[in-house]
Amino acid sequence: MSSDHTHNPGFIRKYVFSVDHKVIGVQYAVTSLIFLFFGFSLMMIMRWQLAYPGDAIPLIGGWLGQYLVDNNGVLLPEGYNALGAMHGTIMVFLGVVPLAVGGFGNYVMPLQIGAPDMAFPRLNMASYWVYVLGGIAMLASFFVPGGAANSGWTSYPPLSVIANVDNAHHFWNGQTIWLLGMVLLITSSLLGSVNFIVTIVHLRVKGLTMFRLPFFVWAQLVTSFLLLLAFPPLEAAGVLQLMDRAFDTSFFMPTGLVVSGVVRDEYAGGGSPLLWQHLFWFLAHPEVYVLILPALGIIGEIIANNTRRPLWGYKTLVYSVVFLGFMSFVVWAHHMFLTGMGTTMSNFFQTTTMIISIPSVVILTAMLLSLWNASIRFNVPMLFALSFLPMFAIGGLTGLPLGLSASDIQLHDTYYVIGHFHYVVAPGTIMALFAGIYFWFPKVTGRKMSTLLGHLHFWPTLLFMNVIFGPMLIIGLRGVSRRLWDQTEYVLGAEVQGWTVMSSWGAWMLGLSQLPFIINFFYSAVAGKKSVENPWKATTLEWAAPSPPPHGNFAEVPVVYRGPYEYSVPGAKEDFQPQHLSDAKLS
Amino acid sequence: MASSIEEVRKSVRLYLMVFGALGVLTIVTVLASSLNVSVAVGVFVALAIASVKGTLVATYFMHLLGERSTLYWVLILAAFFFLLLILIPVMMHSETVHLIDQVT
Amino acid sequence: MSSELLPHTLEPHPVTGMYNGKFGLWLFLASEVMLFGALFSAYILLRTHGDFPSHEETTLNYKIGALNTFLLITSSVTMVMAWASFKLNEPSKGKLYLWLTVFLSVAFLVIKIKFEYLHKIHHGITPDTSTFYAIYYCMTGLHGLHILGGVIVMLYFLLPGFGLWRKNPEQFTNRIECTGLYWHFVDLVWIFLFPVFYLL
Amino acid sequence: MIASSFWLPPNIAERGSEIDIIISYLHIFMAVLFVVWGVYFAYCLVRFRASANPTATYADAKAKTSKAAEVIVIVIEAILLVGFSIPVWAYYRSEPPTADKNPLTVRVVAQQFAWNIHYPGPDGKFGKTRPELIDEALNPIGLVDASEDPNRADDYVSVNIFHIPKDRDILVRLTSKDVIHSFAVPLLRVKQDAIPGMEIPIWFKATKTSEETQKIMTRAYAVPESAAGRRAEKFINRNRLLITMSKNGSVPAGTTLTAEHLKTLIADGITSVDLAPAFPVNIQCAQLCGLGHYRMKGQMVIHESDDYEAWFAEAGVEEVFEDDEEEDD
Ligand code: HEA
Ligand code: HEA
Ligand code: CUA
Ligand SMILES: [Cu+2]
Repeated sequence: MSSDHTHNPGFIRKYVFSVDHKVIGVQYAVTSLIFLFFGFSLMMIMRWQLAYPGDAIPLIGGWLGQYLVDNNGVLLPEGYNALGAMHGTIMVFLGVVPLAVGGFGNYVMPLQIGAPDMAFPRLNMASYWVYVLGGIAMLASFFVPGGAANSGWTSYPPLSVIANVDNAHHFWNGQTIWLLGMVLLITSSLLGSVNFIVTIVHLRVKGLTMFRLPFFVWAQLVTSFLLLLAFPPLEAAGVLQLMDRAFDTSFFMPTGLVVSGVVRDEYAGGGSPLLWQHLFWFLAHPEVYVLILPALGIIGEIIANNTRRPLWGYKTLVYSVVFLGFMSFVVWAHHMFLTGMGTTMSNFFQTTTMIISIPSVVILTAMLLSLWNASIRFNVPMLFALSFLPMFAIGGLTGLPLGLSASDIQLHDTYYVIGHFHYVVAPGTIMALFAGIYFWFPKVTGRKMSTLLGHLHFWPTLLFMNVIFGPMLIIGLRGVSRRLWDQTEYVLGAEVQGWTVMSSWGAWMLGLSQLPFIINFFYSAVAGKKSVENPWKATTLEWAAPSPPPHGNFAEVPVVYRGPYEYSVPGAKEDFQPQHLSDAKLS
Repeated sequence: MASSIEEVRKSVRLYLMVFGALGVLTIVTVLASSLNVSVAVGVFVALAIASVKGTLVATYFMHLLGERSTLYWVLILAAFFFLLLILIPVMMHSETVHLIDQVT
Repeated sequence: MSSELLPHTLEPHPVTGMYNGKFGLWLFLASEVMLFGALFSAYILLRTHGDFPSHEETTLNYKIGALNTFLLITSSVTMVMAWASFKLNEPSKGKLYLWLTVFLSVAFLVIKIKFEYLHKIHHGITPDTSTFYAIYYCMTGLHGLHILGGVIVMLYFLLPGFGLWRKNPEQFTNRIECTGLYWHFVDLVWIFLFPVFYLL
Repeated sequence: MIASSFWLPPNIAERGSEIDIIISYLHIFMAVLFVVWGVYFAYCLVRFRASANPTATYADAKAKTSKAAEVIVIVIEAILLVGFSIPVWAYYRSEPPTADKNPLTVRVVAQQFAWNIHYPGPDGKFGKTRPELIDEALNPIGLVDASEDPNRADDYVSVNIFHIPKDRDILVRLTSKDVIHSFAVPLLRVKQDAIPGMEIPIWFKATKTSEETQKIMTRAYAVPESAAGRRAEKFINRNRLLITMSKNGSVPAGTTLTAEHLKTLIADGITSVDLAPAFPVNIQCAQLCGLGHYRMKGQMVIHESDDYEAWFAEAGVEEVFEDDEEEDD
């Protein structure tokens, strides 16, 4: 590779088209945080319609444009569907994954293995910019005729294939752009995952064996394999759906469709709507573990650091994560129990689903056991990390009734599912991501975040997350379908409308509770208290580099002498033994 | 891995042999397909030959033979998921169709 | 920082036995396996459970297919010979073989497009004719794009990228090796596409 | 009644309770696990806070109990899976009602955004259908003419209202005209995706009539303060509420609530009335199917067996159901 960035690069080279993993990591993090907030805002709009069906959206109702609202500012049903589909897509593919993998992975992982950069720095830059392109495509789709994609984040055909097409026969409509955007996002993730795996396997410093890797790095490694092998099928599926839309092929279109009384014989027929679901869930189930594994990694780091003792059962944790990753490829059809599955397949998939819950139980148990005989410091990152445990437990446990095909008959596609997975991704993963931000902020900026604002952020966030998602479990048990513009249409929905109103208020309050964080984030970055190299007295390698680390990361290449979590070693002078200090230096 | 100059020189002859084998196998596939056998046998023969050819390409041209086990594990993983992805949808579909036939 | 300083850019890693680029490329190929795997899955599902025309009803010319198979196999050989030549420090021979590879693949593409796609389209056979042609156009088209990508990369190394040979022959040879791995994979995919579409 | 709104809705299907049992047992198991670990968690946070325990212990805590807990989790999951879920699923998926049970077979054809119920009539045979004959208003499922297929003569198609007899096995052959829908009747513990190009069978047996269900679903509602305004409007309109019992008799039980009634209630100073939905058994669409997904509602009317026969005898002649919402799409 060219050496043109050895001498002082210009501003653009340094901050925009940078190949430095740290700059790219920060770019990823900030971009994805903005997307997270945007995706959340879409949901705050939807929650108005859910709480007060048919009422004009206050304040912004008039601004949302003809594809989302009617003349009075009431959210249209198709607008509701578009916001829902885009909320799901944005949160998963533009928010959490880029933040957890692109942001934290890129910034922290090379530091933790003592590498000067990622194995392929320019590829890394390419990943980021392809991701940005995908994001721009998704945003642009709000403005094309017919508005954004509105067939759910799952985009099930035939609905998604016929969606928007007859809306003035535009090829450039929301669903097409959604597909193109997805292809870009998938490509970005693929490039990234290759880079991550090579970096982790090849660029570890001397002494850093695989079983001395911080848990976070293991989580990233497994995550990368999930991305590498699960994403391509969706890419293929995306191409097939694009062909169905553009060339009237019928990969997903069965023979004899009649839409609104019109026989759709432009499609040759003979396709299978379920094919899409297989290809989609082959990606999307591993994808949900992509959402949780980096979070578990972050939690592991923070818990070890703030309990001041080694993570309980490090090897068990590693094996569990690897097993979890493997199993996540063989459970996908538990999203398809009600597509007409027979007994053999359903037994296979409910069994694998029960099996996959075991490593999660083991991981959570290990984290909980790490608290025993600890000396727990309740700083802000730790608060977020601790709250993750019971929240993930609720989310994970509510996965079990969904995983048994018999109980899934009642719960499938109800708010119970929504409640289940939000407990894992929102009070779960999002809390973990917040924890990570508070934890590594001093490393990235050289400054600490305000503790007071941190508390003002943490407590209401934890409270309102539960106010939002707790009621959903109840609503779902009562039998209310998801994706309903107005649940009071149904007897069962009308009965529990009160819970829905409560959930909406929770969402808006949660929105308000993010203000302290946003202020904290920007204020502390420029004017926070200066931080030392290793403010948390941590052991892993990233804390051996200056804060913020310079280009090339380490003044001299570190050597690793021990495992990642040597806290409170009996007889040692200090209660932590950094990985890079030899025994001689420590005594 | 063929890395030393000597080894590379030796393998050049090997490449030409593999090339010959691939050519012959291509002709065999075409001929076999014109035989009058049942569809199942035809599919089996064609895919078997293709697999042999694929293996030749992978082992010799791509030097898979000389690689370490790390790579094998990655590829075995991919191959396993590949099979799963191919088999499960078909099996599930068959089962559903069976279910429908049972009742109607 | 310059990537020359990154470990294992050239020398193989003791555990994997590969340098970074090669390992990365193999990982990429693993993902390609899944990409084509999904499409093969689609093919099988459509064929076994949809209104899929029987082989007799389809009109692909297996002779053209066999010719193209032959071209690709040959290009795989010239590709591996190109790498061997660079490895043996015979750059002009290597270049020649690489040009041959480019030539063969362009021939493949021309035959594919002119005598198959355009010919078919001319006769009104397009992707929406039946699920067979849909998956045929899709898979061979995607394969064709892979070929095109390979050609572009090879042209890059033959023309502007050849400067690297003088600066760092080892790195250049490594890149040719990676290109080769990719190329053989594309060949391998075709080895399966050919019987699946033309013969069965 | 309030308590029940935390939990599953009433069950009116013969074997629905088997699903309920799985869900209940699972939740008890989940709750125990959560509470036990939660107590441990809370204890740790208090007991091992830095100020109470300034130095941590390096060695791993012994974990016999947690190992045991993990084993218990595995065992319980296995029991629920093998002992409960698999057999129940087998009933739902591979034990269709046999001919000697004389099931009522019905085709249900979903479309954006309605449910077409196709009864074969006394001959028990469905007439042929062809997509090109579909006419949204007159022939929603594209039945051929009786001259072409005599089986069609006694067929009857009803839109959005599904009459069935109680205590008889119902076999539904479910399909869709356009996109994927999902036929969900929470009270009957039934749900199945309706997939175009496939006709998937499901079966169930109701053990309560609509009227009986209505009784179960009676709930106390607060009467709004005035008879005008959105709240009052909603109060009246939602689900065609029916008064089954009113405290001082100012409105007779069994009437459908109107604005007039509401005025009477307010005038009489009544603040709370017991209401039940006119159509308690909704068919919901559980799969996103387009902009009208939320209002793809059908009604299940469950008769006593005799009443069902009587209804069917008249059905071909009389249009039994007009939806209160216009059928736009
Ligand atoms: C991060 C994301 C994430 C995670 C980790 C999970 C984890 C699990 N999920 Fe979830 N799931 C989703 C995201 C996730 N899911 C999403 C997004 C959907 C819906 C997609 C859509 O349809 O739009 C979904 C849907 C979904 C379905 C389909 C439902 C349906 O549509 O009908 C099913 C069914 O089997 C399922 C099962 C499971 C199971 C068994 C787990 C298991 O892995 C969980 C294992 C965990 C545990 C068992 C917890 C262990 C707890 C303890 C040990 C107690 C500790 C206690 C204290 C600390 C107090 N999930
Ligand atoms: C990772 C995934 C993820 C996450 C995090 C969330 C988060 C949230 N989701 Fe989402 N949701 C989905 C994925 C996700 N969701 C999916 C896949 C669906 C299904 C879609 C479909 O039906 O197709 C769905 C559907 C869905 C529904 C159901 C809609 C329906 O069925 O009709 C609802 C309803 O309330 C909802 C609500 C929320 C809320 C209130 C949050 C909140 O928890 C959000 C919290 C967010 C924050 C707290 C933002 C924090 C960021 C900042 C504060 C930025 C600061 C910026 C800087 C410093 C620069 N979601
Ligand atoms: Cu039909 Cu939703
Ligand atoms: Cu899943």
